[in-house]
Amino acid sequence: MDIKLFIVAAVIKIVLIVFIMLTGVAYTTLLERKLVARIQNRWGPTRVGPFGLLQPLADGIKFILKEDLVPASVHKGLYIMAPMLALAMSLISFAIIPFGDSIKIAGYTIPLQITGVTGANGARSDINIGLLIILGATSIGVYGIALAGWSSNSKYSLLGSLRASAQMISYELALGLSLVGILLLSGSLSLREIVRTQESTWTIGGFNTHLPHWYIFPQFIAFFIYLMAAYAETNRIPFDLPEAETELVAGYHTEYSSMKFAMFFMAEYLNMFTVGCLATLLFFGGWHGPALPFLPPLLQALLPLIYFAIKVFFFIFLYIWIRGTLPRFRYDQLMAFGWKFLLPLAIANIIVTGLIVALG
Amino acid sequence: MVHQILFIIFALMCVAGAVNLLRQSHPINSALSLVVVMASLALIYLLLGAEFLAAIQVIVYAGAIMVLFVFVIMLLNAGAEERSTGSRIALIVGVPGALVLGVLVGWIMISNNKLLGSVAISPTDFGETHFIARLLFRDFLLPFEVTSVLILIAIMGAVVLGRKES
Amino acid sequence: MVPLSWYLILSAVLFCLGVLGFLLKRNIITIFMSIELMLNAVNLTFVAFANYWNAHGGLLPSGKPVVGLSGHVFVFFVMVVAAAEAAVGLAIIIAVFRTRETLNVDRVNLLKL
Amino acid sequence: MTENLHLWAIPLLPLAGAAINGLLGRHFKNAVVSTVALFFTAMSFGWAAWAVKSAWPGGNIALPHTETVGTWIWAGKFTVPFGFYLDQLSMIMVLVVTGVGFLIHIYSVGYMAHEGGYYRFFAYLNLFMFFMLTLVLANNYLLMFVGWEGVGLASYLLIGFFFLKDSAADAGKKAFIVNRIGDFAFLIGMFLIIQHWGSLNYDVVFNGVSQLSPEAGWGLLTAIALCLMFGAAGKSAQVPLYVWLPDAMEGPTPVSALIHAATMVTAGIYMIARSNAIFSRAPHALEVVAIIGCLTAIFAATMGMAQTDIKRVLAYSTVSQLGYMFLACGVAAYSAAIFHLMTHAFFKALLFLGAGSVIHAVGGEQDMRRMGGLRKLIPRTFWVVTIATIAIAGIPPFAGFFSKDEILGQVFASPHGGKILWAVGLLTAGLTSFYMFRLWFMTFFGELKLGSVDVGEEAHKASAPAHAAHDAASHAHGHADDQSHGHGGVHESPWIMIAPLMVLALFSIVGGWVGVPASMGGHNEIGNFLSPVMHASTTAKIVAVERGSEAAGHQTEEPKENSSEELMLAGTSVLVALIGFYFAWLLYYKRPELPDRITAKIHGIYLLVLHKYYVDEGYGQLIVKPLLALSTVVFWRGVDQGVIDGLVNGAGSASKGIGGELRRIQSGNIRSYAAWVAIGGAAVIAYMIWIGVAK
Repeated sequence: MDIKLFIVAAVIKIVLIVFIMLTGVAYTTLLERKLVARIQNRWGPTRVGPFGLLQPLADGIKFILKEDLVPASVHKGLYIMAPMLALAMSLISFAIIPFGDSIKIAGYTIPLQITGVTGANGARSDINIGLLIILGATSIGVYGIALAGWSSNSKYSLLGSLRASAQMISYELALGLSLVGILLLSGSLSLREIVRTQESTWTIGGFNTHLPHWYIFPQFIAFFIYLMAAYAETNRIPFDLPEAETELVAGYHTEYSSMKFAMFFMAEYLNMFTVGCLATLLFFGGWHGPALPFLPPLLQALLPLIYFAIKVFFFIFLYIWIRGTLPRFRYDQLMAFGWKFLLPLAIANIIVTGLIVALG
Repeated sequence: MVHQILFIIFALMCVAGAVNLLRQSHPINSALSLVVVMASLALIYLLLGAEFLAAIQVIVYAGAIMVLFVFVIMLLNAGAEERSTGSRIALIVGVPGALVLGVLVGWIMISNNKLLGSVAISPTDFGETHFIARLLFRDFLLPFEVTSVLILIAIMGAVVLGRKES
Repeated sequence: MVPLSWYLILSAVLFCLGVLGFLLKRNIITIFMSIELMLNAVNLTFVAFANYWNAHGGLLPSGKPVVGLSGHVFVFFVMVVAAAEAAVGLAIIIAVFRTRETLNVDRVNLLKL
Repeated sequence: MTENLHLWAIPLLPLAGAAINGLLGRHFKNAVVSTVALFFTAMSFGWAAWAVKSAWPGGNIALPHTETVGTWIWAGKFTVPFGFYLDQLSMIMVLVVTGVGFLIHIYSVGYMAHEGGYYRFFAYLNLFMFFMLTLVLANNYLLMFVGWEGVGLASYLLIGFFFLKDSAADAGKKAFIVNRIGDFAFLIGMFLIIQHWGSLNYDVVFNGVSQLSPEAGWGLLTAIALCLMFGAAGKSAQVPLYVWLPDAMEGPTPVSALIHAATMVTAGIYMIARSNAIFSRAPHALEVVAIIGCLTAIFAATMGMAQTDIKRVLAYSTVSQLGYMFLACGVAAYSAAIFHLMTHAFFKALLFLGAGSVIHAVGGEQDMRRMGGLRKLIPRTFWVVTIATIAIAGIPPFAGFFSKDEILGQVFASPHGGKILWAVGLLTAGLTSFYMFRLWFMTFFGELKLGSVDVGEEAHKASAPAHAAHDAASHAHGHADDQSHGHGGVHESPWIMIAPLMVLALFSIVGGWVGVPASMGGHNEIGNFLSPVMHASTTAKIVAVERGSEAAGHQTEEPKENSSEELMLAGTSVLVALIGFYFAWLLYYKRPELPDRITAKIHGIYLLVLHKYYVDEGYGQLIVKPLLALSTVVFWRGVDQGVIDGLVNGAGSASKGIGGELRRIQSGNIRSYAAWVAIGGAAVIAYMIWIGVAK
């Protein structure tokens, strides 16, 4: 694949994906409000536009137009840098994530992945340490929150950011370890490769179960761990202690307002997307789904993307659902859960998986 | 050519970060400068074909160790550095020593430039995770296990040290 | 093609900056970071030489061929050790701070807490 | 040599006892302590008896029998083994040491029953046994020296057993220090031996010596012999080093009996007898030995006459008898010396134990002037002491007669200056008889004056302060005894104390019969038994050969020709003993007022004798004081304070000064340290460039 074509395609893909993601974030907030409202037997936003559909737009405009307050005693440079860092790191992950295999446009086979390339023989490939890069981006993302809290020069913010850093460092271990089982089964760190290994169906002892070859089946424990850890990583209920309203006002972004606050907000929702995407890619076969030959060719071509979107939507839905139903952990419970339950469980899972892989 | 330009960019980022580490008086700025150095080094590792190392450089160094530093700085609420003069020797002896050290090593490298040859972006899959894994879990299995014990001991030591005396 | 010496010079420069940091900084955490900087500088030489040996081959004094990737393994170990060091070192710093209420090494010049 | 006798067990058994009692004894009951001590001593005695029986001449074990357990020192060609040596001489010594030692252990159980530090006493006693047996059984001089020093240590510990008493502690130190002087000479003698024969093993040394012919003048052998003799003089309390022994009576009485009468003090005699090969080839040294022995005998005897402390009388008696043995050695009559050593061990142990029994009976009183009339009160003690007194006085057929007669006969027959030595020996025998019967009469006859009589100001005026202190101290000891007994009445000692006395009494009677000379119808078995050890059995012969043919002829004919002469000599000595008895009877029984009159008349001489010829004072003035002054002025103030302290202080202040400068490097500031590391690193790199490692 030509380097120029790659760059052009990449730029187009970046613009598209950023636009889609940010729009997605906006509408996820609406979805959340609506859903939570339904769970709580309310209506949620209904006034702006039909069914309140224009509400996100209104919110966006409000964020942009609001006065950008910078408190006097903050560490200014870091105060400004922190939300950008958070947003940037959550966006970087999408450079690695493959949303689908590829599409053919004007004779070119374009992989549906920013960093994906099509080789000379037509085979698509991507970064061979993709998963690690996502983990790295996540771990760098911690700085955004930590620095935000610290530079705000406010008790609530500092406490929130301290909680956030400790929590994210702790759960990153469980998160990383929960993925090792997948790596053992797939034998690759490349996301595209991992998805490729989930194409077929599970056969046990020569018997075709017709179950898709998704890793959720053998790795359901890992999936559970991953989900718990990911929720903690994204600071969502029931692990939203860094921004626990009842204790810390708003946690690390207490002192933020206007667009800077919106960046944190977007970063959080983008991280939810990342988690959803990763869960889809690693456990649910990515863009694979039942082939539907009766559909028109255009839809056929977009089918993988639709499957992918449906799966991700499921996770987003789960997030919101859980938010609407579960209470918040206490901090020591959070730490104990992470260190004393998830971590040993993840290690046990690795051992069992490793044994199974090693013994065939 | 591209390779060289990339190297120079990243190297400059590295050196700038390191110099900034020295220049900043507030430890958190120094810490962030060090994160920049490490991230740039990760990029240089990529230039050297060490993808796996680049990834764990980011995850472990920048993402874990430096977060720990930042965490401690925040915990202790460390302020800007005091300009105390506790050690004149460090200035009189140490700084020239360090400079001489750098100049000497640099001079050796420059004078032996031909002998050392040059490095290309590896065309092979050199540095792939598989190969490192094979080395690590076969040829270097014992050191690997020993380091894991070391880590365990370090954890326990940190817990003991960090515990408040009752 | 980048000459190997560039990497090594970069490494030396970083190392010397680390040494200077150790010499000039007063904050014990910053000094600790200088140590990390030095470790990183050394790691760079490991990786550079790993690549070099992988490309050029060569024999060890014992007659065995050089395994270029060994350099990577060493970097890995250095990282592990650095992590351990950071854990213990920062715990020590916290302990020191608790008793002496300062992070200035010029004030921590007795061999006791 | 086929059979292994495990001789090492003989000394090690008491060591085991000492270890058990010494380390754990504090928590034991007295019964356990004594059981342990007695058991190991008895085992040792049994083992020794078995070994002697197995190795008895004529059996299938060739004598001397050597057993080497291991190598102790291995330095180049010079090796010192842990070797044990059994021959006729060590057989006798082993049996005497273990046998008498065992009896005295039994006795101590009764005697020490009420003393503090019971376990300590028995641990020391067992320790002593270990060292004494090592001394006796060693097959080389160095191992013997270990035993030699060890018994000195045990002696020191036991003399100072009542260490809370200053006088006891001082006496212990005195014994130790005086012995050191002798040991020094012994060491030099050993060095000379090593230099010339490269070994300290008896067989090697004596083989080497036997290649040499006797020395006419003063040469190497004489030097070695004199050094060894001086060492022996220290251990065996000879002039001029005898001063420690009387003071050693500060120790408990069983200790005096075992160590300072029966065994340890005879170590010197044993050593000379063991080294007879050397001595016999050094006639000048022999002469010195004879003269020293003779002097010691007569001096100690005269000193013994004036003492009033029962144990001191016995102490001087011991010194005097040791002098006899030295005298015997000096005329090359080693067998006679060993014979007398053996009989002396019996009757002197008996005397001491008897005296202990008396002291025990009268509640700690040691002054004979306060005793008297004890014959009726403690009859059993009386009888055994009577036997011992007769034995030491040299009245036939008791043991002392034969051995003393043997010595006197040999002295008389000795070709060089024998007659004078004999005359002095005879006089000593008379004196011995006198002071022993004096003791006997004063103790057992007359009136019991315990506590009732003011024991003359005379004694107190006359006593040197040290003596007074000693008296007071022994009173204190007695007082402790008193309290523990709960009553002040005179009482016979328990059977556990009397039984050993009985056994010793038996040996005091029959012990001499093994050496009945030919002239009296005997065969002098002991002389014959020992003859293989005394390398040239008639050692005098060698000397005589050198001195002239006339003496040689005399020697060869001796047995028959001299039998009548020998009988005459024996008669003379018996007569002298009886004269001694007569005077004792006259002065201390018939007319008890006489002694005071006599002493008043010869007051000067009496005081001189009472004060032991002022030897202690003389040593004090002549040796101790100048030495002290020299040490104080030259060595302490000059050398020690000036030079050594100066050097040390100089070194100290120099290091302090340098350190004061250098400590600036150790500022405690980590950045400074880093600076040194950095400059060091730069220096290393620069050096490497310079030598071309990195071009």
